[in-house]
Amino acid sequence: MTQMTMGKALNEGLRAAMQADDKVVVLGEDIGALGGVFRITEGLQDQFGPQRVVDTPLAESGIVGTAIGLAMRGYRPVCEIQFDGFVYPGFDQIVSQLAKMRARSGGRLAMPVVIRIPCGGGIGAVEHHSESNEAYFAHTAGLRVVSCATPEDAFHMIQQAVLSDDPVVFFEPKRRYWDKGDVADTPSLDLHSARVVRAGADVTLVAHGPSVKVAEQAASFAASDGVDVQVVDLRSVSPLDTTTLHACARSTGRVVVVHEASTFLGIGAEVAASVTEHCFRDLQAPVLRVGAYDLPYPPSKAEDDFLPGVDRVLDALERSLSY
Amino acid sequence: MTQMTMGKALNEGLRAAMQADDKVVVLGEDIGALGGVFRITEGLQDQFGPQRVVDTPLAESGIVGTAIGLAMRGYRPVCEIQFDGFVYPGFDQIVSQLAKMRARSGGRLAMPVVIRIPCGGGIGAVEHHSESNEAYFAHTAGLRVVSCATPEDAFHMIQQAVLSDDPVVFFEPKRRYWDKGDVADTPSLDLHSARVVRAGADVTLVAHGPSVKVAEQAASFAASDGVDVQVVDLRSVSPLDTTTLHACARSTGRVVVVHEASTFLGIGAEVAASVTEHCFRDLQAPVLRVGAYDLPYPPSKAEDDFLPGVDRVLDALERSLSY
Amino acid sequence: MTALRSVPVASPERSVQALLPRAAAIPTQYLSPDGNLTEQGRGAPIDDALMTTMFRDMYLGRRLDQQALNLQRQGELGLWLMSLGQEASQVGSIRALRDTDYVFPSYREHVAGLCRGLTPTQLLSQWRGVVHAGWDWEATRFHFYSLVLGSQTLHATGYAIGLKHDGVDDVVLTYVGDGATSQGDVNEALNWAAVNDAPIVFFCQNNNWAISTPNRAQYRGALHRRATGFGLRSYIVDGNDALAVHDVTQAAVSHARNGGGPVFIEADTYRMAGHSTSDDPRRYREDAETEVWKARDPITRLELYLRASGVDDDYFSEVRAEGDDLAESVRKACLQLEEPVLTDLFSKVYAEQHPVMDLQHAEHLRFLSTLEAAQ
Amino acid sequence: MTALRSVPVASPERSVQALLPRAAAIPTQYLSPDGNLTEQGRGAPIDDALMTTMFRDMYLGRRLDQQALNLQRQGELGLWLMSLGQEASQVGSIRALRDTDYVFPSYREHVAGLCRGLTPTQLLSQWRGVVHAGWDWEATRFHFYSLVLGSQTLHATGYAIGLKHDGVDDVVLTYVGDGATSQGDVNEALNWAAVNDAPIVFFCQNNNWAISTPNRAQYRGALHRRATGFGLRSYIVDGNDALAVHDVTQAAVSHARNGGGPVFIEADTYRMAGHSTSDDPRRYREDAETEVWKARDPITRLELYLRASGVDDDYFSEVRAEGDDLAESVRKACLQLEEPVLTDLFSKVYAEQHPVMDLQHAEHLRFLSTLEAAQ
Ligand SMILES: Cc1ncc(C[n+]2csc(CCOP(=O)(O)OP(=O)(O)O)c2C)c(N)n1
Ligand SMILES: Cc1ncc(C[n+]2csc(CCOP(=O)(O)OP(=O)(O)O)c2C)c(N)n1
Ligand SMILES: [Mg+2]
Ligand SMILES: [Mg+2]
Repeated sequence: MTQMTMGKALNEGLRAAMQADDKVVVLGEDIGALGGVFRITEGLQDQFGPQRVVDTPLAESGIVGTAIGLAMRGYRPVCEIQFDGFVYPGFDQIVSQLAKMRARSGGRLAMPVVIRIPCGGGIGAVEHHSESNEAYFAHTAGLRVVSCATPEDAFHMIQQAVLSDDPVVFFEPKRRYWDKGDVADTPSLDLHSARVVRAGADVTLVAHGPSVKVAEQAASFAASDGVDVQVVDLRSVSPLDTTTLHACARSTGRVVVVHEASTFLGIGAEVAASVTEHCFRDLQAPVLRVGAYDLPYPPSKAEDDFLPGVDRVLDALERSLSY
Repeated sequence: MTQMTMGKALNEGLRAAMQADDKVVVLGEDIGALGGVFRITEGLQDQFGPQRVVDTPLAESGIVGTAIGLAMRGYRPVCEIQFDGFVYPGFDQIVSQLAKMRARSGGRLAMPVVIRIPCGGGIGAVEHHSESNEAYFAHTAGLRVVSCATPEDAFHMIQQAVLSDDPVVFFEPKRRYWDKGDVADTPSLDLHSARVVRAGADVTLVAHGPSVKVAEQAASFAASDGVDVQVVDLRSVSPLDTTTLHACARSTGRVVVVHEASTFLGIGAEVAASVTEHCFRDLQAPVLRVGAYDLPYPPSKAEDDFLPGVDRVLDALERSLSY
Repeated sequence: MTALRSVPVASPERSVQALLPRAAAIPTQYLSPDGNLTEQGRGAPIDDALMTTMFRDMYLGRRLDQQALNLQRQGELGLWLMSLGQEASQVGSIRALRDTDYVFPSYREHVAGLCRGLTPTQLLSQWRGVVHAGWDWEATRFHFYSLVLGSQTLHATGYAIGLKHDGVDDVVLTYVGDGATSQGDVNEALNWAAVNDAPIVFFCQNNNWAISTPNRAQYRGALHRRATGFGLRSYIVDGNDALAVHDVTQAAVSHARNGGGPVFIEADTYRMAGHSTSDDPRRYREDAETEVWKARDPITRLELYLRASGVDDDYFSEVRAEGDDLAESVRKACLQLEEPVLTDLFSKVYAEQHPVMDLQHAEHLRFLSTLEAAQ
Repeated sequence: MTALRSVPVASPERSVQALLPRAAAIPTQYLSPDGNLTEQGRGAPIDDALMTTMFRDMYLGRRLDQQALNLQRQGELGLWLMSLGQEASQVGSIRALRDTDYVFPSYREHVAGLCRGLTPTQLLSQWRGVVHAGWDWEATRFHFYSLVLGSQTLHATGYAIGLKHDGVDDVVLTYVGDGATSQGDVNEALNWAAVNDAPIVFFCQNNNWAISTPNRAQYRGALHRRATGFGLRSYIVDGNDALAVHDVTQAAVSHARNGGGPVFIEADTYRMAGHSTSDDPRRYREDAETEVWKARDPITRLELYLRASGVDDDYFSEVRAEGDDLAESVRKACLQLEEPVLTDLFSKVYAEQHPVMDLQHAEHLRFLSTLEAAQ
């Protein structure tokens, strides 16, 4: 058990994955000498050499497309996309190629490729640097989509993602990179399980990635008002751990889901649809969603009002409870 | 009022739009002399010349990206994407550029661009030629996403889309291109309204694009079993016409939504979430979704079982009614 | 300010050095359309056995094409894309590889596929809609088709980089069309391959058309020149001359194999048929153009050469008989291809456990059982 | 079979004609780093007024850069990307355009923007996070920045095609970085522009680095050669020599304006600062390299030339004073920039009515009112 930041945990997780298997290669823009713009790959090129930690030309389709070729050759590539908003030039390679390859091959060709995406807002960045685009990938059959919310999960989930024979889109909440936390030596959950972060009997608050901390803060505030909020960290956005999710929803009968992505067709829509379908009789109130508004990400001086913050979550909890 | 196929209706709609405004230009792969692989632009190049009906190089990002530039110059481009599965190379230009341009410009720069996508399966095509990817675009703030289900709507909606100062992703259900129907001279609805296609008191069946016909067929079968199914054609996938949708849901208390896209985070998820949130007390049963399974589109000999057909819809109607 | 010289502004055209796009080079040609060796050809290496092998390959490829066309017309295939006219490009290039070299085709490389040992039926299966990938790509070192244009060139480049890392001296060859070169992916691949000195050959079958789009609407300059600009070694060859294609490809492959970096080959050829069985080329091109290319037919050309070189009728009848067999047997096998069953597919999307998939699979089985119950 | 010749297989390298990537051409240079006219320069057109204008442009641009850096360090800007060292490339090129020619910048063209009449504060506003687009692009004919690399080159190409259709003889100039040339979009744009004979100039500021990625990891060959391969006329110029950049750009613009088709200019320059205020270039490059380029400073170079040509101190003090004013006033104006209010933004996404947006706007207002009520 050690204390470290999420950024460091990812760095150590990648290092461990590379040490464990020399077929693991890391590729992306500026990840070598610079260590990536967030320093997540810091020191890796020194340790593993420029053949395993590759500064690529500046082209996301190229990064993903050549990673697919490397995977066909037996490698396990980990791609870094520099910022969330720059993954779209690689969209075809992710959605048409990476995601479908195994199914196209009749289940024979494995695609052990990880796509790391620093995601989300809250760091005062310029446009295209604060997006939450997990829903595009979660809607895509053939991909797995996960997001870490703590240093502990960051450390273990990145290794589990590398070990997976399926392609994994790995979202890293960039505004949590500098948050510290304990990291246990062994993982307590597999890559695809949700975690009940806080027990609670009155209402279930579902979050993932950067919003988990917001959810926990809201739960604390609510507690001081005597409301007992259960907080669930999805961890895996696709597949959803429906077992945990439905059990939690049933236990409280009230669900609020919070995420930074646009509300319309955000993962909250799937959570609401799935929970409602499977737990209809147990629900005391409709599943409420607290997402970003359906605007393109605003100039950063307006992001605090744009992102779902503690107050909006508390408001939704109240609406759910008073339904 | 004339009878024509949906393909012809689109062709005539485009012709009318081009006649009405000489800033309307049409661009895409093989749309000139060939008239497009589905002949939707047949005869337009002869009539309007190669400067307004442009055979482009083979690159979807180029098609959308240059259309954006043309729009900045005052044109109203209509882009044809040859098949649904080939829109992804243009995804960045659609999602980061076209969709966001107006908001980025502080509401000043209009983007009157239409992206036509022949969509959906059921024609025995090879891979990448049968996809239903409307949810990606519907999740994207700044775009409008519509789909026509009848020749009448095809004729009028394509013209309304061209007239819109917002970017419109226009889905054309390719397996309905050859279906004939009446086309009135004037539109009865605006681009963003849902239509109640069939009145019914027992359960509401929501569909769009190619699935509307499936829904109507299911409703007919159900009628012969004494079940009165209301059928709603969304027409606009984003924004949803929530007024109509919620009113219909309230009127029957039971909703089933059907679409060809993957179920997970398909538009059915949004319909379910929205209806549940706003009509919770009126619902007798959870909103049920009948989508394609979350598999990449299978080889065509398996598509009949993959696509949501009449039997699966009837099964869902039954489950809803017996809930 | 007075000290400044005030020279009248000269025509800028004269004052700066401009690099002008050079015209295309002249394609390497060894066999003239009437089957005679050209001057270049007379200096070229000629291997008897290879010539007859390549004739047979091309001939059988064309027979497969014809039979597939028939099958499509009879409703037994959903679609077929003919290689008609491009046989020399495919055979000449694939025969210049070692069996261990890895090939990333586009979607029209049936004739090349046959050379790699794919069965005709495997080649048809995708177009009959029973599978997406119809053959064992590992065993044949011939990857399954990519229908999203140009996407395979990046996979090929990544694979080639992997080969290099592994210290293996195999090379990769990827096929790409003239139209596909307009895609961002293909250009990214050229650049990527160059930066990495990847052991890869980009083989462009420039058949002059991308569906209805002629080269002049697709690009300017010349494709092999573009590749040169990306830093690749590049060649242009008469794509209807199997002998020249083979030799040029060998040169390219040996360059790549020996660490010289990536190579681009532009094969000047022609799509004699429509784009696919759904296409009607008379809507956009003149029959006269096709006639010109008929006179450059790659199979006739090699046949004329072989006959002039003394290859006798027996050889040609043998090959013809083999073609009859192929046509006959592929028709039978095609009709017997096993159809896919949806329930089998749920387990083929992910390698690992997936609860949502499991739910859907169960739901599908439940639904099927209600259907059965209803019967 | 015996009649076939059996020539031993010659080395393929000798039997075919290979096109090798040509090395880069030598950049056009009129002013040497020590401010003397080169031989090429002595034959070039020189316009006194233009020289002093360009000096002033470059000097003020650099002052803005420095002040913006200060503001960022003080927490008043979220980020800033300096043009330090690239002033000649920007000023020389933009000054070669007519005011009506339309410019699509990337994101580092502050110095060019100033020349187009953008105020320093407008240029800062985006980096302070108050707007995405800080100026009137229609009035200045200088589009707002594109942060998704290369995406603007396609918009520029489309716009240029529109100009051509309209029969207007304006041209488009778009700025692009060396790193961005690896993107599919940029290559698609080059091809598209060529096919359409579009009146556009692609101006590539090759500053040798893309964040930490040096040219040798970005591409092979030379960028202007690549453009040639796409069928564009292309130039390479010393990007730290405002005089040469101006003249070359004029040649390019006049070519494009007169219907000659698209042109590519590669300006050989250097990013003297870090990539942005968040970047520490010592992590990936040697100070020695920066020193070499310091000696080629574009502003010093022009100052030396002007002084040698007799421009007196008064001129330089005037410009310096102007720079002081600029620095002072931009600081004040920056701090006064109005902040965006979320509620205003709901109406700026769509031109037409949007029920879901209306619902969300109402929901947001309701939420705000509960907040107020709680206070
Ligand atoms: C990304 C993408 N866009 C469009 C298509 C549709 N399409 C299939 S083949 C084709 C023409 C291809 O031309 P070319 O690359 O020259 O190859 P050829 O068919 O001539 O062999 C087009 C436009 C596609 N398959 N992929
Ligand atoms: C599509 C995309 N990918 C990645 C980035 C992140 N990024 C911003 S600037 C930059 C380097 C750009 O280098 P270059 O094009 O040479 O321009 P320069 O910064 O040197 O002016 C990168 C990788 C981006 N903005 N867009
Ligand atoms: Mg072609
Ligand atoms: Mg650069």
